[in-house]
Amino acid sequence: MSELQFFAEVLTGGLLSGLLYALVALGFVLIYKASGVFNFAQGAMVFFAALTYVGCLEKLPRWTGLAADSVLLVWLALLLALAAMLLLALAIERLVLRPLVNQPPQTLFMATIGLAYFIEGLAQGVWGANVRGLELGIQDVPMDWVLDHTGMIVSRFDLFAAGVAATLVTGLALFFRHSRVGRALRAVADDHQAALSVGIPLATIWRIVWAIAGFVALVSGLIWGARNGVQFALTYTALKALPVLILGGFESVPGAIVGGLIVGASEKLAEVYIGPWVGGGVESWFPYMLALLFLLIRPEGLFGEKHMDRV
Amino acid sequence: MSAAAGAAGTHPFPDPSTFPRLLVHQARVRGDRIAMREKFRGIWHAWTWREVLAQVRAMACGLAAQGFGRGDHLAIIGDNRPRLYWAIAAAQVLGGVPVPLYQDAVAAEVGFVLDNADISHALAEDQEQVDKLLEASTAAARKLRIYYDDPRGLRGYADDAVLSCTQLQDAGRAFDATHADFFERALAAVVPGDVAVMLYTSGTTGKPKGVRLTHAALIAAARGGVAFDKLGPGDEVLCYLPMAWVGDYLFSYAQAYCAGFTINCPESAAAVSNDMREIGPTYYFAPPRVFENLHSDIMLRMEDAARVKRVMFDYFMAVAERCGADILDRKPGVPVLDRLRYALGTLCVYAPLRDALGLARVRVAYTAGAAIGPELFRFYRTLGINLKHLYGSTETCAYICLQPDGAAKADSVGMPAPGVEIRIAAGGEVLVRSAALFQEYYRRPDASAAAMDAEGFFHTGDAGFFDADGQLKIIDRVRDVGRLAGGELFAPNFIESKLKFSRYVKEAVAFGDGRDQVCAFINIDAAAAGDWAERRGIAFSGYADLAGKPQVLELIRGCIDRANAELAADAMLSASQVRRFLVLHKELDPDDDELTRTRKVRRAYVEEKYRVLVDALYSGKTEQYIVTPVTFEDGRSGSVAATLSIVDCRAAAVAA
Amino acid sequence: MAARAIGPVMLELRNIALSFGGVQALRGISFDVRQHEIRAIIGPNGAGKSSLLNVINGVYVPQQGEIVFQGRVRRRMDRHEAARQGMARTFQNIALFKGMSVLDNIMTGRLLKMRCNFLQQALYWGAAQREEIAHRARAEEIIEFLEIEHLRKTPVGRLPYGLQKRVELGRALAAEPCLLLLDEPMAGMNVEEKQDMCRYILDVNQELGTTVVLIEHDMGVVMDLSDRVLVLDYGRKIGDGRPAEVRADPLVVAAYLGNPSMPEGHA
Amino acid sequence: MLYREAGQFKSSYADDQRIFPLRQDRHAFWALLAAAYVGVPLLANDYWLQAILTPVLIFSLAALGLNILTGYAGQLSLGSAAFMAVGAFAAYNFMLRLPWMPFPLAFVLGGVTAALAGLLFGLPSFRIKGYYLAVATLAAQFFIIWVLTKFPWFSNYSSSGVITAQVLSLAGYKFLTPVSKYLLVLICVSLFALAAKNMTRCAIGRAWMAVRDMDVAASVVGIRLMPVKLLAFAVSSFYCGLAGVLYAYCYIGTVEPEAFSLDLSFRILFMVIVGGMGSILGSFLGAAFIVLLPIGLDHILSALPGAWLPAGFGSNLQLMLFGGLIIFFLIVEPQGLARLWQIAKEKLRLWPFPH
Repeated sequence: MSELQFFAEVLTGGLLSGLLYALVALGFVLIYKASGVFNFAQGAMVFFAALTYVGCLEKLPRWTGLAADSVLLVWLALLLALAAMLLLALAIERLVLRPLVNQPPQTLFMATIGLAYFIEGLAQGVWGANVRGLELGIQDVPMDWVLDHTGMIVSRFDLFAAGVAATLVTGLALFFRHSRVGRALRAVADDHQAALSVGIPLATIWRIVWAIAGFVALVSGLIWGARNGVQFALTYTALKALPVLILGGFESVPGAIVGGLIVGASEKLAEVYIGPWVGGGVESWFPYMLALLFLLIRPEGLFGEKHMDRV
Repeated sequence: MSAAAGAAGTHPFPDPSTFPRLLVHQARVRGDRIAMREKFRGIWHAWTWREVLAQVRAMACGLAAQGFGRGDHLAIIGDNRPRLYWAIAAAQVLGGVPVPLYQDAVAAEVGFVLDNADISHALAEDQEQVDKLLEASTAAARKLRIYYDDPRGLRGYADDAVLSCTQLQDAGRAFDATHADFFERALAAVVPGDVAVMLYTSGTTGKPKGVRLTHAALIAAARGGVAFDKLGPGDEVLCYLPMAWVGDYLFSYAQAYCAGFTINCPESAAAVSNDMREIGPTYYFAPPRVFENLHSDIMLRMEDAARVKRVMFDYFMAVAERCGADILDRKPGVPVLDRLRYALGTLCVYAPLRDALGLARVRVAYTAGAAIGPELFRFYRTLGINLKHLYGSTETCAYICLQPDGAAKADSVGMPAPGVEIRIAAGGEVLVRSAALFQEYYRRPDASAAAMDAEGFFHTGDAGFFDADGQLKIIDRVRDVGRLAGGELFAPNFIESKLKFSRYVKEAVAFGDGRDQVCAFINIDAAAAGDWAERRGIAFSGYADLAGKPQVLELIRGCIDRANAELAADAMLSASQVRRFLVLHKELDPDDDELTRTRKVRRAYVEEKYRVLVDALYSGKTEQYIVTPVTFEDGRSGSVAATLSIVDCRAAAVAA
Repeated sequence: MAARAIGPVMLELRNIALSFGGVQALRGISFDVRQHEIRAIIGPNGAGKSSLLNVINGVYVPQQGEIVFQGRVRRRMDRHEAARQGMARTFQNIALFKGMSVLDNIMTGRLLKMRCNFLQQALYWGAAQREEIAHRARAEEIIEFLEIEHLRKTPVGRLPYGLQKRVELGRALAAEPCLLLLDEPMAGMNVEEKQDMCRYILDVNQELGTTVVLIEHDMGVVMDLSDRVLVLDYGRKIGDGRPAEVRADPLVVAAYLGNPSMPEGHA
Repeated sequence: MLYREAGQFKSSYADDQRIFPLRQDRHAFWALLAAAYVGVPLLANDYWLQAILTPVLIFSLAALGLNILTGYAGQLSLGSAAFMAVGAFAAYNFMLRLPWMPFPLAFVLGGVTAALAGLLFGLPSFRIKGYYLAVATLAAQFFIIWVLTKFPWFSNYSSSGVITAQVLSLAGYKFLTPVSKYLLVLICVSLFALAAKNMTRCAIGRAWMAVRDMDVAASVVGIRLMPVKLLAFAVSSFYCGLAGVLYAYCYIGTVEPEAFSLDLSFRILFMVIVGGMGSILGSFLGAAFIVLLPIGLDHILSALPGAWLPAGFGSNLQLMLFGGLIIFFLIVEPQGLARLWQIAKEKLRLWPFPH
């Protein structure tokens, strides 16, 4: 295999996993746009969603008497996990966001750190802390077609995940462009007063957005879980969404995608090309350092607008 | 200089008999102790007696350099500030007479004094007072040299007749340097018979009179009080009362000079209560109104307290009511359990309360000037505050009667003070003879002669008698005491003060001289009554509206019923119970000439102005329409109209 | 009764232009400020008054023009440099340090004058303590001047609006500035508070000789206080001169037409 | 109620600027110090010293550090534990490689090294603030721990990456007993808490708070934002570093880089939030609360009939409690326990009045 081919292979792998980062980051962006909250608990939500799904899958046969390999079971578990995320979103709006309305952003941020702890404790408390596998029915094997034509190893699973991510992003984009809630959401991002004139109460918008973020978390959780197993480390993986956001800007959906791709690709490349020189494990910090360096050059992110402090 | 004198080992004035000599004496025996403090820019600046002497010396020399000399009058106007007190001493050193003025006097009032006392030098606190003096002196085309304490806003007054105290004192130091012994010689020339201060009495009738008090008289009064209450150098006084009032001169200056205690000048009038807590005076004087306000403030604040705390407060206040005064007076016979309860109450309520009010360290507290409600008086005593009465007037250096420790009571004013001789004249007037009497009314030989009889007794104008305990009891001004149509004694002030013991009654005016029954005008206390109404959900739009509310009238009727019950208990005054009253639609106001500046009712003026209402009271009407001209706070004038209801009261049964 | 004399030009703005995104806030403004004078800037809302003030001390960087201060020509002013050169200011929407007391806010105004390093401060011994006390004394002078003695330990966030404005003035004065920039110092105040504020501004100007540039809506105040008035409208200068001249200027009157904040005489 | 303030007046600014202007507070504070220095060593057993008092003090120091940065200077940091690690490993290496060095110097140098690292990672605060900065500090957290793990030189090529703290000795005295270690920690913490109080009540503290409250106004006043923020980073990291040193030498004894995890950083942040942002006292209260909560929880749970409790119930309950408490405090009392303390004190001073 040529050097270039190897590079292309690593790059493609990175880009594909980058899409997954983008998926998690999408959850952040949605919430940030709608409520100005930097939701540190997004990673915990991913963990919670995946664990709930896996947990339901485990327990359902005993509860319902369905056969362990029934397809219905998967849908039922999915439905239950979705319902749990919806409940979580409602609870968060009622118990955390509403009492903290009009507090400085930093306070809300710290509240979401607390929220992350709470959700993690809750998830493990309910479902147990042991690592579980998650089977989506797609094998993590090379795509034969790609291997045949280019000689590169590209995971079927990665491609599938990328497809899901792309669909989700497109779907959300359409939703926000064309639905009343979507328009209200965009108005909220600009100006809270303007949003009121759209006729949807702010609290409702928040609930919807957090629910959607919960849904996105569920999807990300399923995919990440299927790939690495459902375990606590998922929350750290989800933290990678932070450098993604820095690169892409907090308020930009395309930014989240591009940022995710950059982070995914660069961390893989770094691991492969820099890792051996320093003993490996570069992945754990590389995206953060990259984001840090990037911040020094362009603090407003790739797609953010340069703005002057008005006084 | 004191160092040199000390080294020589001879006391320059073995018997300090004038204020300047007392100052030298204090600087010599306790030169390094604090004589005065002033809160300025957030902290208490202090001057020792030696430093005060140096400051006074500089100021006296400065005044001398400006041409101020023996017999001259120095007007002093402003809040209680150290430099103003130094100016008193500085004027005295030069044989001149300080004339303190009320700081809230208007230019016309200041002008009267400037003319009357022929004043050519004045010391003012700040720009406001300087402007007032300039206005008054310009109006009278009088040449006046003005010195000021606070330079703020005065830089633009580029006039060599207006100098800052700093400039004055700098000039004084230069003068001192070139005139060796001037200060000592001037100081030695002052004799006890010289006039130490001239104070203008407000007077409910006629123009103010300048009361001339000598060093000898004031020192006699001060020493009498100091010995009576065992005041010493460790005591602390907060001086916040007007400097033009004889009480402030006595407590903040004369007694301080005699006993060597420390006086403390608060940061501003608004900061008095805060500064009071900081300093924690040991010797305290306040007119009854201050104690009343403090009391209603305490009650108001406690009403907002949590239930538990309120229950605790009420419980311990009841305990204090039962045994507090006896414990304070060290009377035997208090049950042990009550003593325990009181000790617990001290920990939970009384001590924190005393501390919060700044009264924690008070050893001796006095009130005077008007009647104080017996409940109020007892309230403070049960808290463990040694509140007592004194009785005096400007002409007697505020020194006639004092209540000794352990014999304080609300309805009398005390025993004759040491060295004071009291005689009750045939008409009930209190006559006084002592070393602490005034010299004369300035340029009013007629009035002087009228007030002082051939035997040297001063006619106080107050009617009173000695009670069973040998304490003097004052009922009223002699000239106000009248007779009802039935011949019974009518003492309006006495009745009014009984009415004013209620916190909802701010002012009262009683009528009855020559009439068949007593009727009264009432001014409600806007704050207390307003709060009362708010707590009951009674909506009102302003003072007049509130005053007309039937519920408020009912409230006031309750107050009058209580006062009637007390009057009924007094054989001499039981006929004076209030039978009818109305609540005035506006507050009586000094700006409308209805009150004096010291807030005494101008009885005749009020009766004349509201003639319609008085007639309505006695004609049996149930309401009366009236239009009254008023002056608003910003100086504009207008009129208010209202229809006032007239309410009948029950008379209490007379005790057999 | 003023003892001060208007001196030479101390600050000059030449052809300043500023825009945000596509919005032109200032279009080629030139004007000058003389030593010891009180210079008012007036104009309808959105005329660019605050932007102009922000350009003077470097909060905004103009795209064009130059600023001459104390004889030095600059393309842009640096905020820190402006403070060092003796500029101090207040903001339209009070910019106090909300978590600090009145005293600390005013002390913060004196930071540039404090010399001790952080190690000395950590020890709080000798020089650092002496310095704190010396500066406290100066801060107390300002507190007394502004008559807020009773509030010195109160957190500024708890004060009513008018008093916050006063504290902000205090913080600016604490720097002992030679040029004081005041952005609507009397906005939202009642008559009494306005009178007080006017007195403070006049006192500062007359007793300390401080030059004042102020933005104000109350025409009565402007006419009473200022020596010269600059009128802006839509980022352009439409008038400049003595108060009486400006009020008589037809252009100015036209710009204010229908604007109730410009009645004849006092508002 | 317990306060008697009448007669306590200030006659100089030095008086007014004391740390405890009220006499009663001063007395209470001296009594507390006496108890900590004399009473505790005499009375406390090893469990209390080792498992409770020493860690509470050490984390108070770390919380002080973070409070300076986040509570006073307003710069959010999620990497405090990493700076603790820097301090611990630096002190270890100083003592390892320069054996002549007395340990107090090594401790201070450990702190200084952490301060330098803090300075480095504080540089981005020049351009960014808020969340962005928080992410930058996350970089510090991950990068530093990675460096310490990946380069065996730092742990003197120990096979597991674990370092074992050297025995501390000074002038022949060896700090071996829990009491001696406790006293050592106590001395460090008292000294640096005093220094922190001094800084925060002086010019630099006001500069920090000014930057926190409104940076535009701060710059207009003439504050150079960059040096002020960097100093906050450096001082904060010094405190964290020193806390790390004490953590290694006086508490745990043997540490690995992973001990200084993101979770620990968060716990220190929780101490600051629960204790009170911008309060020296709050750092102590918060540290005590967060250190004692799990211990108390364990005691309660072990007292319950444990059979029916699922495995790991305690640790998950702990997570939920921490999370819930943070949210609770942010909603109910964003200024933390210190503010509650202050309110209680205010009530006592006004007693019997409610306001």
